[in-house]
Amino acid sequence: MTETRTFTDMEQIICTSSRLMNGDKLYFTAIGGPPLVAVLLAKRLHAPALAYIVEDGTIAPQVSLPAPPFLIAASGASYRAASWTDMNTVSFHAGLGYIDYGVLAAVQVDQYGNFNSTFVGPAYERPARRFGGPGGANEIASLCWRTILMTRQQGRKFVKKLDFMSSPGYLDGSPSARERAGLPPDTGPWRVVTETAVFDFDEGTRKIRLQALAPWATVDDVVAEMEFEPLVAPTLENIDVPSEEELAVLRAEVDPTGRTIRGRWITVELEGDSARLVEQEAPAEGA
Amino acid sequence: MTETRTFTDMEQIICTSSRLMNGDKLYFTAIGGPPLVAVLLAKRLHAPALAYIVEDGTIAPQVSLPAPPFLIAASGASYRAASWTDMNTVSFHAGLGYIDYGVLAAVQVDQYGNFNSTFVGPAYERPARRFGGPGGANEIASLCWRTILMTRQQGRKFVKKLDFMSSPGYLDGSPSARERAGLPPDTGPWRVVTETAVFDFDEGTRKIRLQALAPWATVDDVVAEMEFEPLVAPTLENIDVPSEEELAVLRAEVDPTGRTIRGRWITVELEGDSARLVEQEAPAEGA
Amino acid sequence: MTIVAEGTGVFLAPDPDAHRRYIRDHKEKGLVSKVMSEHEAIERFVDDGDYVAYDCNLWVRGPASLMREIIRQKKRELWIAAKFTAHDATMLVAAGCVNRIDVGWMEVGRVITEAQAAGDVQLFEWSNGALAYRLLAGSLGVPFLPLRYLGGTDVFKFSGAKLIEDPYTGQSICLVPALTPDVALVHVNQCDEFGNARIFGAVISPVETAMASKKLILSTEEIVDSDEIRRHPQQTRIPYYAVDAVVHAPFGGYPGTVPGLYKADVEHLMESGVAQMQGKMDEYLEKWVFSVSSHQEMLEQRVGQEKLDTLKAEETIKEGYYE
Amino acid sequence: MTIVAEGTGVFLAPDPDAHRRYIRDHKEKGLVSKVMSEHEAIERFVDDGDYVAYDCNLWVRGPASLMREIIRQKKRELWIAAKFTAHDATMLVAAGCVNRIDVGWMEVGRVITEAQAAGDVQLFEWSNGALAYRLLAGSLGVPFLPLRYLGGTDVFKFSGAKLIEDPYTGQSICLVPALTPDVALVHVNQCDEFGNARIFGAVISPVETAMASKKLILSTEEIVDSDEIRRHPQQTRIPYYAVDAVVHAPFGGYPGTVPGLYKADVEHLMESGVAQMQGKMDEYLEKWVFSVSSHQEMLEQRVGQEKLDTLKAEETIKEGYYE
Repeated sequence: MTETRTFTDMEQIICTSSRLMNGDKLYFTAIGGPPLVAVLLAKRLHAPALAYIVEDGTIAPQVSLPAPPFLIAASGASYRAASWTDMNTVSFHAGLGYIDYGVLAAVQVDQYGNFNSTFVGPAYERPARRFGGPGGANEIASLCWRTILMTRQQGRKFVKKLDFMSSPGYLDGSPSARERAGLPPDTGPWRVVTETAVFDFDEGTRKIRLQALAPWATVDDVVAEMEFEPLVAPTLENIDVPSEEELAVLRAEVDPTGRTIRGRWITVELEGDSARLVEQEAPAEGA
Repeated sequence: MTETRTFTDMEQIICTSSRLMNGDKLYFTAIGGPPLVAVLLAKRLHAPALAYIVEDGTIAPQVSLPAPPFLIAASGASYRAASWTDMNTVSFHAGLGYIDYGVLAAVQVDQYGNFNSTFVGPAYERPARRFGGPGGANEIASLCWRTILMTRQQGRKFVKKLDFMSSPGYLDGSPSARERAGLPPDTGPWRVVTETAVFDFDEGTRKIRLQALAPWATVDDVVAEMEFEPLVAPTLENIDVPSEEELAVLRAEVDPTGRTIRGRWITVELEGDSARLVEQEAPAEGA
Repeated sequence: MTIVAEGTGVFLAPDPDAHRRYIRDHKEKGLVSKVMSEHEAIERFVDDGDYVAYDCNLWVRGPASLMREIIRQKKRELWIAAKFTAHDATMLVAAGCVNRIDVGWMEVGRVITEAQAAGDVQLFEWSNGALAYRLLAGSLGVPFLPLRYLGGTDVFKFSGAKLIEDPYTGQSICLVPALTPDVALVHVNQCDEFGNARIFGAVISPVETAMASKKLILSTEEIVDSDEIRRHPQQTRIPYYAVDAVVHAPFGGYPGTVPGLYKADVEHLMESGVAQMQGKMDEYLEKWVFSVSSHQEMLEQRVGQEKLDTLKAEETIKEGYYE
Repeated sequence: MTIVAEGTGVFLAPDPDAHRRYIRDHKEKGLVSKVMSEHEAIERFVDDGDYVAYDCNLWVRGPASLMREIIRQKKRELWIAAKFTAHDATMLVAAGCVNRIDVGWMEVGRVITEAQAAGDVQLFEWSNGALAYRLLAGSLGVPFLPLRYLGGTDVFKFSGAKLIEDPYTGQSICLVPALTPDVALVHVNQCDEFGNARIFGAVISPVETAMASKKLILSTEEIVDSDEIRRHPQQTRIPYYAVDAVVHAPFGGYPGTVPGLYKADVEHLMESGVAQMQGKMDEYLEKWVFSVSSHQEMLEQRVGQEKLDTLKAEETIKEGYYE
């Protein structure tokens, strides 16, 4: 019995990330985009008790689905929250150690999980492309116990050297580098999720390490889309492709306008646990 | 036409203090006792628009008179406030320079307007009498632009050396002593009010200076009740004894239980602007 | 960035990292009920030697019933922050529960003076504002905060404050260490079973106290449905994930007031004042704490329904609290 | 207490003493009406060269009408804190009003990129949280606050933060300078004529922004009676004595939302996004700002009553805001 399934790279990233989330943990998510969509998907499907806080001071809302369009500027985003506070207050909760996981998107990631959301290009004053800035990512990546990063598997995203380090991973990778920089100990990036891979970080060297692989991709496929050679775990876990249920919920309920889940299309043929790539779009410029 | 009037030392202190207050200024008062009573009297009689904040975060309440008994633990104390906040918030407003006057009571005052509300006696560990502590007086005396201090005219209250400096006046009196100690510039004690005198502070030396005198007391009377010799202004202003209206309002409306206004009785005979002492009770021990 | 002067007082040293680890390892992030008896809450979450913080007790919305339970369970060697409090410290010292007090303002009489002279209790000098601000620092997760007072006074000398040269302005400024109590006792108007709590009225620093502390016990006049809490999220001042215990305690602030709900029992406050002046705190504690097994029993057998009804009826101001 | 590292960014230097003097000399402590037109408020209280702070503009409860008036009055050389904002910065830069931006997060496109390349605008790197926290420092009246992030990153290097050895724990910790803007623009749900203001919903940092700033302009959806304000003192988030101007501005957050009252005009937000991508911001500004004399005229002539009615009708969630 084979089955064909078609999804976007971003849908894969979102589904993989959402499966990393549990109902008895507390999450701090960027206010929109893939991180929030992944959290909403987890909450809708397998972790209804999951609680999350958002930079705007909303604590543990219960967004009613289908999500309203333009969630960032909609009262639906903070509906039936446990508490409405402010930006400083939720940062303090993170600083006090209440928040288990930060969930963030990155433009560029380096081998220590440091990441960039400020600009790409040769020089600060003349960026090839300027982005919005770290937003809340610097504090989230510093203060939450663990960080989940979401990005696409592309060479220009996994770089040897960031054009700008907006937010901290393990900095230069040396022992206690984060502590010496004033960040709380025992924190740092935990997983980096792409459409073909999940990375964790080696405990000794704090270097990024390939930990799981999409069934339709090889280690070489992944490494080909990185500027540097990652560590590879002795045994790689398997990443499930988005299920029909996940895709249905994503498309109809969590992101009905499709603004976040859009991306390049991937079609695979499923047979048991394995999947064979049938077709994939080329990455769009600047995606 | 002579008239006889009888009032307590504390009633005189409260009336004199309240007359120093204006409706277009903002006051920070201790939450109970003579400072609050003086503020309420001013608000009731000549400065209805006067706004004050209290340590418990109440901003500009409109206490309906007669005041409820035990005002410190009564909802009447924060009735119809402009805002209910918290202790830190009102301190910040004082720190930002919003509060014109602090109004406080003191157990001991020295020649630079430093004061004690912690203990009297030979040694910290073995106080002759222990008091509640500075409460909010340290921050009020540090952060408001000007401080009005209320105390009785007694030798043991105007001392050469405080047993404990709970709250700052001009510290050692040297130029910029407050600034060197980390306090905001251009702040400090402004008036010290007793039953027989009002003191201000000499601009050059920052030493306490007799500035006004009750009509039934002499400079010698005042100085006799101080451990040190104060400066004396070239011209002394006259302190009016409590008016019948003031006393009526104080006793019937502002402090109907009499807990704050009680003290030693003073009877004077009034004739025009002058007043002759008829009789006064001896000070009670520990008052 | 020079340290110009330092106080010599003993203080609970800030350790934000240890605090974070405690929070990570002990706090429940799921929605689980934390409702329990006052006995269980104090037994589980107050240990001998703990630093205990609370607000404005025995006057306004204080955790009076929880404090009596601490006395009933004979907790020992506690360290308290006495900021803006009535004779709580007196009761706790008389009962032998407390041997260290950070002083902002407290009602003081012979019990504390004698205990201090006997070396049974040590006092450390701060101010109301400085203690509230130290708790703010604790609730921000930082080890210290700068402030523009304390300096120059004996309070500074007897405290744990430091005077430094500000690296931004070059001027002198004080630093005070964060206060992160072991346990906070906070009395609230309403909360749900998970601990999402509402507090009505002007306050001292219940939110800072709650968030700065490792363990957090709420007593509440009323347990309300969580759906009701979520219909008005702006009223939630303390989020559930910080809360370890929810104790249903109507009249929990007695003999103090809960504004909008019941008046303070001035008669009782006088009785305790007289007891302390006459050296009869043992009798007072026996009557109001030890001879009853719980807050509920105290209300029924010592206060009586009639008095409770009167205190409620006489609190005629509801505006801003319950309407 | 060593300084281990320092950022090299330009920043508005904290000067709490100058701030205090300004407050002392300029704020009205009496209860006087501050109601005035948006024209008068911006003319009187925004000067060329001012540092202007606001929150979340063009998305949620932003001071959008006040910002358009700033553009209309052609204010120049402003410095803004772009924290958690949409394309405000783009509009202000396109209009030539702003030449310095402290960046937390802002929507960025060719307008800002080109202005940066041309040297017309300088960006300084912070984060949303760091800017909100710097405003908190400003609102506390202190020159700096410690925080446990920024360190180690390029944001730190490009900022005005310092890494010091904490005198309490001996560990590394960042300090950030207080931010005390010249003027704050804050859009609120309700206030009285004196400025006592209510804000409903989760917020970025309107209270910190208001209290940290020298001058404070409120725009408000509704002016309510002061007696009504005083019946619910807990709802007052900004006290009257901090407020310099009250501008009655129904739909003042347009095209953003005021939760509970009206939805964001997504169509308009798209229009401005497209205008900036196509290099047509001049046309956009002409249509929405310069060709109308006031916010009221913009609502009437450019938005239209029908659209306004729809935005109101579609905001069906009132719970927690207005009920």
